[in-house]
Amino acid sequence: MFFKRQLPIAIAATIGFLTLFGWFVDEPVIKSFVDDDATQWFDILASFAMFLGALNLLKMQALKVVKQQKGWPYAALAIAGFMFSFTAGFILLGSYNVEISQYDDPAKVATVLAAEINLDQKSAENILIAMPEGDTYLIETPYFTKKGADKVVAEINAAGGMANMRATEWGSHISTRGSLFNWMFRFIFTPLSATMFALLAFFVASASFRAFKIRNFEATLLLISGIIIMLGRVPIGGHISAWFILYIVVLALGAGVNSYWKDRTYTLVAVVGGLLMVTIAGFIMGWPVDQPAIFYLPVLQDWIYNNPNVAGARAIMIGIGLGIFATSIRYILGIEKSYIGE
Amino acid sequence: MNGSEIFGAWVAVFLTLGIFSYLYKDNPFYKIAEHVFVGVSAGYWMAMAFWTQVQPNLFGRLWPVPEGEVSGFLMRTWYGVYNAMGWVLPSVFPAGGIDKGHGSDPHFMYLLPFALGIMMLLSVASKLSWLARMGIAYTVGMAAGLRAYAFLNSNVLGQIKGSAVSFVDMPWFSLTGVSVVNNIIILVGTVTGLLYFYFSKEHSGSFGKVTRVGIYFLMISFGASFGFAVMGRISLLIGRFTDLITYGGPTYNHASIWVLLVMIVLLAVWTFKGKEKQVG
Amino acid sequence: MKDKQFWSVAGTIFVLFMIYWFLGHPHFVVERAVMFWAILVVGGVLIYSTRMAQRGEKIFLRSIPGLKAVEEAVGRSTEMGKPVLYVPGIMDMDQVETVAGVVVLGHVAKMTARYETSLNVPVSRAIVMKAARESCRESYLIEGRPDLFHDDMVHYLTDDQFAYAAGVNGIMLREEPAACLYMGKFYAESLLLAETGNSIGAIQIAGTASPSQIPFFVTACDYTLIGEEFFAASAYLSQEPELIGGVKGQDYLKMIAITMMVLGAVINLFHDLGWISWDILGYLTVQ
Amino acid sequence: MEKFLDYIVKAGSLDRRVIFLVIALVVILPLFFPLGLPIRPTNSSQDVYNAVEKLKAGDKALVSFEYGPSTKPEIHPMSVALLRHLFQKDVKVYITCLWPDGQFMAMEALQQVAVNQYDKEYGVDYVLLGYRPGAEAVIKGLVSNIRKVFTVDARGNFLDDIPMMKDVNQVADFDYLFSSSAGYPGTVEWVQYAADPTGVTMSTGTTSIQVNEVMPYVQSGQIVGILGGMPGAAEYESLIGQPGIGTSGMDAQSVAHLVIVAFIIFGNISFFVERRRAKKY
Repeated sequence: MFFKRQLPIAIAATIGFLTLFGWFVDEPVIKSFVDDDATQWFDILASFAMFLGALNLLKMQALKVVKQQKGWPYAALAIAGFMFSFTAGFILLGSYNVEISQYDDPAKVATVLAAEINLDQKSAENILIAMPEGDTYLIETPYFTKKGADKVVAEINAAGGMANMRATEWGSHISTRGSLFNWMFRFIFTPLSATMFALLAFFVASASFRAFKIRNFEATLLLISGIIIMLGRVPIGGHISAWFILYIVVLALGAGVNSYWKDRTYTLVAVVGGLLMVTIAGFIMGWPVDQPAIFYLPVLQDWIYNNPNVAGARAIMIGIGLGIFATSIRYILGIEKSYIGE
Repeated sequence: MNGSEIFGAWVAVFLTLGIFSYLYKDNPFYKIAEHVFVGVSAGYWMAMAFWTQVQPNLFGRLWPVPEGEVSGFLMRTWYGVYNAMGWVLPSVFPAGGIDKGHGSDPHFMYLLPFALGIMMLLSVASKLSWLARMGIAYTVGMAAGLRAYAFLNSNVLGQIKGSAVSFVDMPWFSLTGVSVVNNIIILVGTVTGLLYFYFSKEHSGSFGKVTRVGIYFLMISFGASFGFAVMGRISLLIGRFTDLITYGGPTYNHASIWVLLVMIVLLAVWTFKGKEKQVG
Repeated sequence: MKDKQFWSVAGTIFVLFMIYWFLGHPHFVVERAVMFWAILVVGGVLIYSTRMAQRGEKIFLRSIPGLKAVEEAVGRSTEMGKPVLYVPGIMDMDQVETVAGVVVLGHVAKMTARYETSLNVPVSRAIVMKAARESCRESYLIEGRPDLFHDDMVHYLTDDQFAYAAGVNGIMLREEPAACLYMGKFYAESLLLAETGNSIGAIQIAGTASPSQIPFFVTACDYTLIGEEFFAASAYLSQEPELIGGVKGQDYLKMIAITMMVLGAVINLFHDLGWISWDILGYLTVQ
Repeated sequence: MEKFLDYIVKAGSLDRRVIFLVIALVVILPLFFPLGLPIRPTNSSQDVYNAVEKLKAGDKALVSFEYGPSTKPEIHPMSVALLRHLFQKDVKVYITCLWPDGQFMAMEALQQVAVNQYDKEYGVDYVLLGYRPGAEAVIKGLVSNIRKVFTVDARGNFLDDIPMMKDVNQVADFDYLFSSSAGYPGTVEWVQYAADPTGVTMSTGTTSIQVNEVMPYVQSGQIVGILGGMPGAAEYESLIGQPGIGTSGMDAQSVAHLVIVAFIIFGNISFFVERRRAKKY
């Protein structure tokens, strides 16, 4: 029972306590442990957690295939997808470069080179001649298989040049253009994760139409401030004249007066009077697009964004900050034990 | 534009339109793309975690390249284990040790996180699931220590300092810059917003009115987040369509157009066959 | 001054630190002294209020509308014979919101055990799966229905955010749950889930502290536990003295924060007007 | 009138796919027929520009990439514009990534700006340190000692062999810090574990959705300026006078926003009509 319960809590409490009060200690030994080694251990365990996630996925999908549950061919596809990215990550390098260091007769070597980088013979020769002394020329697109690269190296050597095959080192193959892993990232991982996110634009649009309703005053405030921010921050917002917004405000006030006093004459007076006043003021000031500034969307948006919005966001942030501090303290004191399922 | 780029463009277009086909309805193309994504992303996370942390910073510290000949029984067995693993996986354990700049003698202290990590992997087997607790306890404990300080410092103290606004040598009101009225709004909004999250008193009577003002400030802030969120989503859609348009160009043999047509035809057939099954 | 033990411990810590301080406080990062005291005071308030709750003192906490809806939602699913879908967010156990999500899950699991409703919990992190599974197993045990619990009630989909959202959408479309509960830390996939939940006509209750996702949950869900209400919810549902004490403690801290803000503004005003020389903002160092 | 109201209520529950089609067209058409609307920078983008303008040649800037392909359209234009501005001023650029995908984004941006446009030399003008898992623990490690987190850079070279890494040991040695972030770990963690403890000037570029979460830091001065989403990127591009992919998306962005606002208004009108009719019967 000690291993299953007391030990984990003891580990969490000690490392939590050390990390929290490590901020205040500048004694070299403790400081270097807390700031460097402890964080490195955390990073190592974080990577093992990713491994664990992948293994669990495999187990889940494999069970689905073994038990022939509904949709098992797709689970098999997921496993195939995993196998492919595992191969690209650990087994098949997919990027073998050919490097030419010297040559006796540029013309002969150029014939081989031209075929490889699909250029005409003459320009291939210029590349070789332009190669500075002691430097090497690397054929830009790597070869997928080791055999392919070795073949080209043999041909160049046969043509009197001196070339060798340089495989990308394991580990940095992730970040070299042309490796299979890099290809997988650009043409499989990127379109999939980018498109999943882009789907949301469609859902936001359909939700705007069907889900975002003014059910009460709070929802009204939310939608109005959302609309002002949306229009104010894009170039088109600058083209909507402040007077247009002023007319809408007058109509909105009219609706408010109507639903509050429920008397037709009051509403009529309010609306007509308001419209008249705005039109007269407009004529006097010559209808400038961005005056009165309070109704010019980009400026109004800036004011909302920098003042009431910051106050609301800060109230939330302080609340959450205290909440997270409280929960973290409960971990360190061993009160909160749900991470081991209690 | 060599072969692998063009083939890659076609794969990318197929997967992009496969995911977009979800908008029509949940169909085989979407399921294919979804499950390829699930599988590939798991392998991707594993490879990145391994090649950027486990191999350089863990194995690199346990088996650095020794200076000169390995001496002593312990070291010889230690590097004997290494060579055995190197025989099995030469790409991960290159001959002679892993040279990632961690000096030349092994950091045996790193056997501890290595052991915790292995225990986490073993916890995949359900009856050994308790093994992961030590690793979880370490990460949860350390995260608690880091976050307790960071959130109290930047999210609470820093914000209190930001809200202790000043009212001197600034205009009464300005739409763009700092002003007395703006600062009052920030102070009042923050205080009333915080009071909305006050749980020790029922929100009724005059206190209810104060928290009502608080929720209004919160709703304006949520409205701003809403506006920003819509803006972000539209930008991402623009990004996807820009890619599709480039892949529709001649250099990629009009990949987008062809794949779109083929998919529409297949989806129509699939739906039609689907209806026939229901009818027949 | 009821809690003798607490005050004696607090007193000794204070005295010990003073001695250490006057002995020249070796290896102490002096610039962070304000933070050191802030941690001790805030930690002290939290511990004091937790102990107050543990002593069984009556603590009043206001009602949260979103929580009563959770009971209604599970009841509705039982009547319609449809499963309850519970999504504990997409982050790992090191996130406090995920832990709160697992606590709320434990309570929901008690209800589904009592009403014999089927529960479906797709997760996106292996460690969350472990914690959620054990939390559900305990709830079904407490309700005396271990037979109803099976391991795959809590199942793992993928670590990746959007593959997970797509997977959960697939489950919603196939099993058409009557109640969808989203409790935890969410990012952009929240709308995907809420929109699909909307389209199958389920009661949706969300709880999250991620400020950027709350607007969507507020507009597309029937109830939303906003930020702290979500943390208070796990205190409510668990009725554990520590958690309720924690909420009470945070209320005290909010009062302290508000007084510090207002006082800070006032003192800062006096300083700017030249009436006093003490510059409070300089003192409130953020290091 | 009654028939007209029937039509509005029926339209209220329009099939989702019609709305999807409308949004698709609204975004594609401006990409083919650009309107060229002028871009007006807000002062939060101006603050970032001024913060970078203050840097002198030879200063050291730490740029951290925390985004992936799923948020690339919003943040990649910012990173490219910022790198252009930094290289224009001959600032030394050090790049770290807290997201695995960030490493690929950084490689692409460097290829486009450092190699093709400004012909900068790797290891002297810019270095790509690469990705390390561990989120905020990585930042805490960098604040205390970079060489514990990174012993080799993304290409496998040892840090000690890289000339520009000489006497650069921790975050405090940098003159400027910029986080292009799309969520967790990202801007919040950089403020909490790097900017606040070390006091290095920090700006950030975030997805639009994260702007609100970070605004209180901007108001309290913990962050100097913020670029918000693709509009923020377009504003920065116009400030440095090099329009790029951010600017080209702005027309589609504007039109799409107008349509979404119209959807919200129309959706609510049909909601009101429906509710008033329900009250009558």
